[in-house]
Parts: sequence; structure tokens; C-alpha cells
Amino acid sequence: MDDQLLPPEAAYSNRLLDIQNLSKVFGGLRAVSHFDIAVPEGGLYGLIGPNGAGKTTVFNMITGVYAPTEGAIYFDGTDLVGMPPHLITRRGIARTFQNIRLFQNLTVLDNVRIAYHTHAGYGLVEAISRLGRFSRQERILTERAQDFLAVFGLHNRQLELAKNLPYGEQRRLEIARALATQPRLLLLDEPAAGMNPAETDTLMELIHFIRDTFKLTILLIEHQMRVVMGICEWITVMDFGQVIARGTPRDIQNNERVIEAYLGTRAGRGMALHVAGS
Amino acid sequence: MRRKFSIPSWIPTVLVAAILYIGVAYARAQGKISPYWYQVAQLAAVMAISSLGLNLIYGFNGQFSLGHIGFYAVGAYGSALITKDYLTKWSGNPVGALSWIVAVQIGLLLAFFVIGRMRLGALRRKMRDALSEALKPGEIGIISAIVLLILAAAGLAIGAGASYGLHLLLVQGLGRLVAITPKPVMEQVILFLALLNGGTMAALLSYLVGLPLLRLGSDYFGIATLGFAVMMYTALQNSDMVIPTMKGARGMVGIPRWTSWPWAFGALVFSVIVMRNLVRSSHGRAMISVREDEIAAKTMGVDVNQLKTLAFTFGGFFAGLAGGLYAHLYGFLHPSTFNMVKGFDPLIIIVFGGLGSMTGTLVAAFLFTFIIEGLRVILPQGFEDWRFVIYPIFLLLIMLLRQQGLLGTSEWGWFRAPLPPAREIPVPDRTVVRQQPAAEKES
Amino acid sequence: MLLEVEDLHVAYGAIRALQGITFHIEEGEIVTLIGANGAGKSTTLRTISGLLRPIAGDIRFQGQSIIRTPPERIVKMGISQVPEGRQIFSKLTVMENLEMGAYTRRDKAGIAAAMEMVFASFPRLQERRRQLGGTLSGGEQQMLAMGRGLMSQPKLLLLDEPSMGLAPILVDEIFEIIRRINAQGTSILLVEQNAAMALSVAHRGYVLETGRIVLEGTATELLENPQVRRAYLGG
Amino acid sequence: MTSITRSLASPKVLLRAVAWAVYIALGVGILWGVVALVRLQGPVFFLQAVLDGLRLGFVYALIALGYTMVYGIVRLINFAHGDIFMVGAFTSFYAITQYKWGFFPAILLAMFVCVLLNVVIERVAYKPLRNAPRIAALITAIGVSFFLEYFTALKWVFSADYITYQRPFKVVVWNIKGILISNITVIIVITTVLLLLILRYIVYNTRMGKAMRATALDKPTARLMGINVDGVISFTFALGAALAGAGGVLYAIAFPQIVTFMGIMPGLKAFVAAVLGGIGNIMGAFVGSLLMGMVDVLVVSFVPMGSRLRDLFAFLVLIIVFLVKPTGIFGEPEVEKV
Repeated sequence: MDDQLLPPEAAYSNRLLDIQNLSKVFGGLRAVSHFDIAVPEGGLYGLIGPNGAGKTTVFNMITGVYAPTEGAIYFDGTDLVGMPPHLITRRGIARTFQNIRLFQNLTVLDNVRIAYHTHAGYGLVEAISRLGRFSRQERILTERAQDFLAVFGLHNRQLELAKNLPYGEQRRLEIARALATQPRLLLLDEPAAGMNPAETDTLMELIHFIRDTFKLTILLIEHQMRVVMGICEWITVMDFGQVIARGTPRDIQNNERVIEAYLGTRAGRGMALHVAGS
Repeated sequence: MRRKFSIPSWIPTVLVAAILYIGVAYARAQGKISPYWYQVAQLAAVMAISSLGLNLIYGFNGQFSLGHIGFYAVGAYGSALITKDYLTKWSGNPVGALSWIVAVQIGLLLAFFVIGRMRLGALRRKMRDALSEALKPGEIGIISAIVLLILAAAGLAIGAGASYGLHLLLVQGLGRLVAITPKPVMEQVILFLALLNGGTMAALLSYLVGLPLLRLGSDYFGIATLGFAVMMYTALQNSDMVIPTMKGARGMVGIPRWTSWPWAFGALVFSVIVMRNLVRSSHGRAMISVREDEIAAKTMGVDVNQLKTLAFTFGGFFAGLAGGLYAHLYGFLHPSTFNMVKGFDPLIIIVFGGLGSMTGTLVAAFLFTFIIEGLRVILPQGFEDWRFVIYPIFLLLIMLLRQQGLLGTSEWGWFRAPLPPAREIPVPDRTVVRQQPAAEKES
Repeated sequence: MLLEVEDLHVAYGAIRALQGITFHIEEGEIVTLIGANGAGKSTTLRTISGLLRPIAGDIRFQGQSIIRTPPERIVKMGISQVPEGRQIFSKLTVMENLEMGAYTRRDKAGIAAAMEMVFASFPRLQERRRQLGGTLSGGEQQMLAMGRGLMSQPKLLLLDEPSMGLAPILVDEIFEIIRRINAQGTSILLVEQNAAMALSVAHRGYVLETGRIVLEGTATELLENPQVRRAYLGG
Repeated sequence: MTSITRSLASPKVLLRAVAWAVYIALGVGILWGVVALVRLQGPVFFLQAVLDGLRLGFVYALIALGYTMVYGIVRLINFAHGDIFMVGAFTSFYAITQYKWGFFPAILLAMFVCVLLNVVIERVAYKPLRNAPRIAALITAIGVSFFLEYFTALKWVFSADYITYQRPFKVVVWNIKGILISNITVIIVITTVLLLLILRYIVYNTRMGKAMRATALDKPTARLMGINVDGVISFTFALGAALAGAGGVLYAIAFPQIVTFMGIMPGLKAFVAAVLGGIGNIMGAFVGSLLMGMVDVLVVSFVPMGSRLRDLFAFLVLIIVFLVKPTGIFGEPEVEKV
């Protein structure tokens, strides 16, 4: 790797997420190959690359949906490899999905309340008998979920079924639901997909707001350069399952390998000038 | 979000239940309905309980089980053994069967607790780490499996010992209780204990069966549970090899016919309350989330395997309870009552009523039972054989005309998810979402 | 005019994927639809090839409305789609995959000739003709998908994200082939995220954004357009 | 030198020795089991059981293939498939016993009737539900199964009683060193192998067969190729029914007692065999069927009370295979796209 591509996070002292030498092979096909990344606590980090570069596979390995073929994923010092997904979530990692995966036939409120299930604060016997802490905890849980929805401007739709929300609100609900698990690290998988530029701008504001309000670390997958360039502090670029570049948005914009990966060689040559010039 | 005052949702529900209960009881007392129809009403309640259990597993938790009838059978035979023992002392003691069954269940639970305490999974991982330098993975697998088996056997032995001791205590204690309690009271107590045991036996078994099988997912789980049901059927046909009084393929007779409308209806009310309260709690919501999207549920921190086991165990309990009531309704049990053809009944009921609808299941269970039994009466002489020709045609028509069942997932009255209490929701000063009506309309 | 799409609306449940798009393709043209993920590009193609039913609007192929025509008839009429992500039949051999592409044709000689032609354009497929589709590399699979699409000798070829997941050098090759196919007289509707690449081969282009067409023009115009550059080419 | 001595003393070598001991113990155990089985009743009896198991397995294979093909293409557990098998047996009964047809015309007629029946069922009962939740089609299949069983059990259709089936030929038994082979076995094996070869040819070498495989792999893309998916599905049902019809005839010849409920258990076992082999996989269905037939006969021959417990063991095998390999012997693990 060239000198200029040295990972800038080498300077970070506090690595919340530290992935080393991560690989995933699907039936002979190497989807992710020797991937590494170090996300600092409180950072807003972008993971970009063309379609099929392996970004979502990395997310799936972090959240335990896929088991890595090799490598280690340290979250706050603990290796997550081999841990079931729900325990990873309980340790403080939440995510959204590229193709929205809401609980379609449940209400908006229930979607968020399910994310609170781990913190429900009453047991099975109390639930069935409706005695003990049930009523109080259920009220608290509901109110917290409602407050959360209010932050995202969804409180007026709390009894609507998730599948009946328009696209943009479904995306917002998914983020709200992820935040309700009270994570320290939030993984966003192409949050701007399917949004028009105006909606995308709102989303970018929202992501900043979330980070500041909830004191979170955010790792973001994006396919559109514009979004990542606008909000991320650090960026890692993937192509063919490998890291091809890292750096600040400015570094990345001018990196020839990145431009090549994105735009193709021939077109890339011409476009690099435009990008650099803008 | 303020709502006007309205009648609490439980009032109309309790009213309907009361009318149904009093109606049937009164009509029977007045001789308005024959004993046959009185029995059909009880059977309908039994079917409703069993179907509720399957709806919890399939409709709410999304696990496609074809083995429900197996748990129903366990409950039926398990409770019949107890009451029959009280009457005929086939085990040599009026409460011998009861104490054995209770003791074995507690012993099994203890064994599981002990084995769980051994943390075999962690142990296995440790062994794998320690041996991974020296051995191939396959070899480690075999060695660790042997070690784990030995430990598990030790746990089971502890459980077995405990249950034997417990059995001795229980026989003594229960025997004395029987001696001092007047007979009519004791009969009811024994029936209660028998029904409870039918339920817990089925629940324990479904826990044990579910533990390995629930990982399979979708159709494979369905097929494996179907396999369980067939195995149970075969086992019952040969049950006389182990317990002679079960009479195997000849059919178990001499079971007291103690089930009555109050018992059947009471058990139904109990099941409905448990089920509804479970479903309308955080646990219930988590169960439904497993049905909706397993992966999303996992990433919400929901322990999917635990909730699947939970739903399956509760479902098994309801099936066992229903089976116990069935056994004491007709006083005769035969393996063919629990064959595959009958096994589809609860599935048909819940699909007909609507997957994920308790109201639908209740309505469908009563309709289904009355239609099936009604056909027996309505069809003219010589056409009884047509019953099962007409019934599948009904089934086809319903599926073609209403694929989501009678009620879909909608509920009525008290079964509905309670609305969140009305309150002003504080909207934060800085709204995240900038008001942009144009964009809002577009999306 | 080869294909006219008029005020097309398509919805998945509550989500409205297309909200009235209108465009057309002339005979012999390469037209590209560009836009971000989820803008509705694939939906447009799937509607043209008959997999989706629009809720409003019309699609006319050579003057004939095809919105109620089943996909198999549409293929027969001369529209063939190369789906996103290749969708090779993984357990069928390369030859069998190609035969499936010519499923609507009954003339043995014609099929053989078409296969010859495909092999001529993609010599690598000939080498691997007995191999299972699933064992090919990404680039080979894309070639197979395109070859399969050409087997019915369509008048209009719909290409969905041909560059997805391919190395830059392969992308160049694929686009070269697209140009060649077009030169032999097949019109092409190209859907791409790689806007610069797509515009470099296309005659005309449309920019899609959340189910609407927001810009249209010749390829050069769009390439020069600052708005396009800002939105899709980074900056 | 030193390295050798050191390695000999290392725990690695010791553990390897333990592992080998375990292997040998397991191997000896399995061998002992087989030898014990053979010695229990003698090698002739054992071989006879294996042969009978294979014969039954071949019949199961004919049913299992229909199950597996239909599942592979529409993901439907077609519970009515066992009843198609029954209809095949009854058709041949009427042809052979009542109208004195020969074996070959009778089996062809049975296949034809089953094909017709199954295609009608598919069009009437399953096709309208293609876009419905899968459970709707499954319930419909259960309904169709009940209908076929109880309708044919009516007095004026077939009969609710067991009927004795008269074979269209004299049974000849050859005794080869104590092992009995009848011409029934020969006919079953030859017919099944012939049908399987024809099936193989259709699936791998014809246009329709390739379309079937393509449709099973990816329905939307198959439609993009211009494949008439509904037609392919009907064809698959027809193919499965033809095999099941033939299977019914062969089963009736081997076990000449027929009743309208005869399809349930063989149907279920054949289905389990298909799942055992990896559902949707033709090879898997065949291997699974042979295994299932073998388990059936070996349990009956060697397990005490085996004839009463055979169904229990059949499903026990299924559950054990599931626990080791959740998608069957030849099944591929399902990876959900996230």
C-alpha cells in the first residue's frame, strides 16, 4: 500500500470498532478479502464503493448475520466473531438495511417497542398475569417509544402499519427503530437509496443530528459519493472486497484509484478533472 | 391524540362469553339441546384451545408446525392415565401415575437445569480451543461429543434420582390427601391435576422437541414436526408394550367422562386469557417480530431461538390441555384419533379463522366443529360417507375465495392490542425533519 | 418509433416506484436511464418486459400496447431483458443457458446460427460451453447474460446494470460489446448507475429521480450538465 | 533424532493416538453391528432383506420424484400426490382384474389417467393460488387429498374396503442359493429403471426439461426468457403423476391389497425420502427413496416388533439426518440474502 494510503485512523487512540483481516468466502467466491477498518469513538465514518464491492457483507459480518471466514471484529475490545446477532445488538451495535426490513404488518409504535424488548423490565409471569411491574413498565416503554417517534416526526403515525408508510418515512422509522436499541455504534446501509436530492439533504442533516444528540458513532455505507463527501469525516473505499483507499473526503475525491473504480478507466480520466475542479 | 371516553374493550367481550356460557348451560338444563350437541359444544371449546396453541406457534410466531396433534395426544393419554389410575389403581395406587408423572417432569426439569449449569457449550468451545492445535476438527468433534454425552448422562442421572425420591414423597402425601378428602371433591381435584399434567407434559415435550428442531426453519420444521406426529402415532399404537393399560391399537377404555361444559369453557377462558396477555406484551410483540422478519428481529436484540421455543412450548401446553379435556369428554382414546388426517384440523381452523387472529380462531373453531358434526346429522341416511367429500370442497372454496381466512389478522374487542394511553407527546424543540410538504407528498 | 413509454405509474404496495415517466426509443438508438439506487430504473425495465403491471400509463412497442401482454409474448415480439445481477441459471450449462435465451424460437438452424454469433462475440463462452453457469466468473456471467439476451435476436435489448460488480477493465470490454451490438442494428435501453460510462456509449439519456424523469437530453448534453455531475458523478 | 523423540512425547501425538482409538472403536462398532445383523438370521436372510428393501425403495422413488419436482418448481408440499398413486393402482385394478388387460397396457392407462387427473387438479385447485400465501395452496392440497380419498371410497366410485388385486401374470420365484427373487422384483426394477431413464432424458435433454430446470431455479428470469411458466408447471405435475401412476401399479403388484387410503403412508414416506435426499433434487429423491425402502425392510426384519415400529424408525432417520444436515443429504444450505 502506498504511503499516502496509510490509514489515518492510525492516529486514533480510542477505537470503538476495530476490524482486522476480515474475509468472507461464498462458495469459492471471495466477497470480502482481508478487510480492515478502525472506527474512532464518536466518529462519522463512511464505507463506500461500487455495487457488489462487499460493503453490505461487511455489515452482515459485524452484526453476526454471516460468520466471517477469517478475521477478527473487535467492538470496544471484545471480539464479536461467533457471537449471535442478538447479543451483538445488546452490546451496542444497531443497523438498518439496504432494502428496508421493517416489521411490515405491525404498527409504527410496535416496531419501536420491539426494539425496546430487551429493556422491557418485566418477566413472562408478570406479562401473563398482568401483575407486578407489568403496567408501569409497559407504560414507560410505550412513552419512551412515542417520544422517540416524536424526535423523528413520526408520532402522529404511531398506529399506522409500517407497510403503509411512504418510502421516506419507512427509512426514517428504520433508523428510529435501530436507535431504540440504545446502540453505541450505528450502522447505516445506504440510507439515501431511493431518495431525491432534497430528501437526501434532509437525511444528511438527520444523521448529523443523531450523532450529536445520542452521542453515537456512525458507520455509513453509501453508494453515492455526494452523500458521503458531505457528512463523513473519514472514508474507506472498497472494491472487489478489498480496501482500495482511505482518507478524508478530500483525499478520496482526488484519489485516482477511487475514481477509476467508480467511473471506469476511460471515463475516469476525464472525470477526475471535473471532480477535482468542483 | 385525545380520545373520547369509550367503553373498555373487555366489557363486550366478557358479555359475549357470558352469553355463550349461560346459553349453552341453560339450554342443556332446559333440555333444549340434546346431550349430543352439548358434547359438540364442549368439543368445540377443546378444538378452540388446541387451535389457539397452534395459532401462537404458526400464526403469531411464524413456525410452520404439522406436529400439533402429537402434543394433543400426549396431553390426552397423559391425563387419562392419571384419572384412570385413580379409579382402577392400575399402577397399584390411586395416585401412583400422578406422582410418577409429576416426579418425572420435575426430575427432567432438574436434569435440564443441571445440564444447563454445566455450560456444555462453553466447555465444548474450551475443548475445541485446547485441542485445535493437536487434532483435526472432526476428531475434536467426536471427542467433545463423547465428553458432553457423559456429562449430560450424569445430569440425567441426577434428575432420575431426584424424580425417584420425589415420587416416593408424592405417593405418600397424595395418598393421604385422597384418604381424607370426600370423593366428589377429590374427583374434581384429580381431574384438575390430570388436565394440568396433560398440559405440562405436552409443554415439556414440545420444549424438548423444539429445542433441536426449531433451528430448521420453514418447511423443514414442518416436515420434521410431521415426522414427530407420525412417530407419536406409531408409538401410541404400540403403547401397550410399555404401559399395558394404554391398550395400544385396541384403544384405551375406562377413562372417567368428567369433562363438562364448565370445565371445557373454564379451560377455554383460562387459555384465552393466558394467550391474549402473552401476545399483548413485550414478549408477544417480540414473537410477532420473529414471524415478520427473523433477521431484523435478531438485529433488534430479540433472542429469536428463545422466543420460538417459548411460543412452541406454550402452544404445546394448550394442545396438551385440550387433549386432556378431549380424553375425559369421550372416555375412550384410540391412536387413530390422533392420526395425520385429524392432525390437520387445527391447521385448517387457524387458516380458516385467520393466521394471527385469536378472534378468528375462536370463531372458526366453533364453526368448524359444528359444521363437521352438523354434517353428520344433516346428511340423509346413506349419505354419511359424503361428509368428508363435502368438507374438502368447502375447504377448496374458502381457500379460493378468501386466502387470508375469515378475519385476516384483525381482532375484536379485548383481543385487540390496547391503544397507547392518550397523552400529549412532547415534540422536541429541534425537529429533525425539516417540514417540506412538497417532498413529503412525492415520496 | 420503436418503444414509447407514456406517463407510466408503478407501485409496490404503498411505495410508488414510478410516478409518471414518459420517454421513447428510436430504432437503432442506445438510450440510457441513469439515476441513484432506488430511483426506479429497474422497475421501468421490469414493467416493459411484462413482469410488473403498471397502475396507469401505457407502453407501446412498434405502435402496439404491451402493458397487458405476458412476458413470454413480449419476448416473442422482440424485446429481451438482461436482468440486474445477471441471474444466470446457475445449475444449467452455458449452452443450456443460451438455449433458454432462444426458448421462443423453434427453428433449429436459426438457433444454431444465433449461437455461433454469440460465440463469435464472446469467445470465452465457447471455451466454457459445457461448464455450469454458476461456476463462471462475474465478467463471464455478464457476457453469458448478454449472450442469452441476444439469442432471441431481439429488436430491443434491455440491459440492467451491466457494469455492476465488474472490474474496470471488464466494464470497458462490456461497453465495447454494447456498442458493437448496437452497431449490428439492435436498439438498446441501458440502465446504469455508472453514469459517465453509460453516457459515453449512449445517444440519448434520461435522468431518473425517485420515480420521475428530471432531465433528458443527448448524451453529450447530460455529460456537460452541472446538475447531473453534482448529483451522480460526485462533487 | 531429537525432533522425533520430542514429537513422540508431545500431547499432540498422544491426542492423535486417542483420536485413532476412537475411530477404530467406532469402525469396529459399526462392523460389529452389521455382522451381528447378518448373524442374527444368517447372511441369506440379510441379503434377502436388502433386496426387498431395494425393491420397495424403487417404488418409493417413483412417488418421491413427483414430490420433489413439484416442490422444486412451486415450493408446494403436494399432499395429494400419494392419492394420485392410489388412483394409479385402482385404474390398473379395473383394467387388469375387470377387463383382463395385460400389464403394459394397464400401466400405460394408469399413467395416462393419473396425468389427466393431476393436470386438472393443478389447473383447478393450485393455479388460482399461485400468488396467494403458500399456506393457502398447502391447505388446498390437503383438501384435494381428503377429497380423493373419501370420494373414491364412496360405494359407487371404488370402495371403502380392501380389495384383492390380481396380478396380470403368474408369479415365478427363482431361488439363487437361498435368496428368493421373484419376477415381481424383476418387473419392478426394470420398469422403474426404464422410467427413470426416460425422466432423465426429458429433464436433461429436451427443451421442456431444460425449461423446467430453469423455472425451478429462477421463475422471473425464466419468464424473461419467454418460458411459459404456467405451462411448465402443468408439465411438471403431469410428469410427476405419470411416475406416481406407474408406482401405484407396481406397488399393487408387490403388495396386492388395495384400498383408497393406501396412498397416505407410502406417499408420506416417499415425501420424507425426497426431503431426506434434499428436496428439489432428483438424484437426492432417488437415493433417499432407496434408503427409506431399506430402513423399512431392515427394521421389519431385524428390530424386535419391527413390523409395528417401522414408521417410527423411518421418521427417526429423517429427524437424525435433519439434525446433522438440515437440508437433506444432497440439499444445499440456504443462504438468505440480507
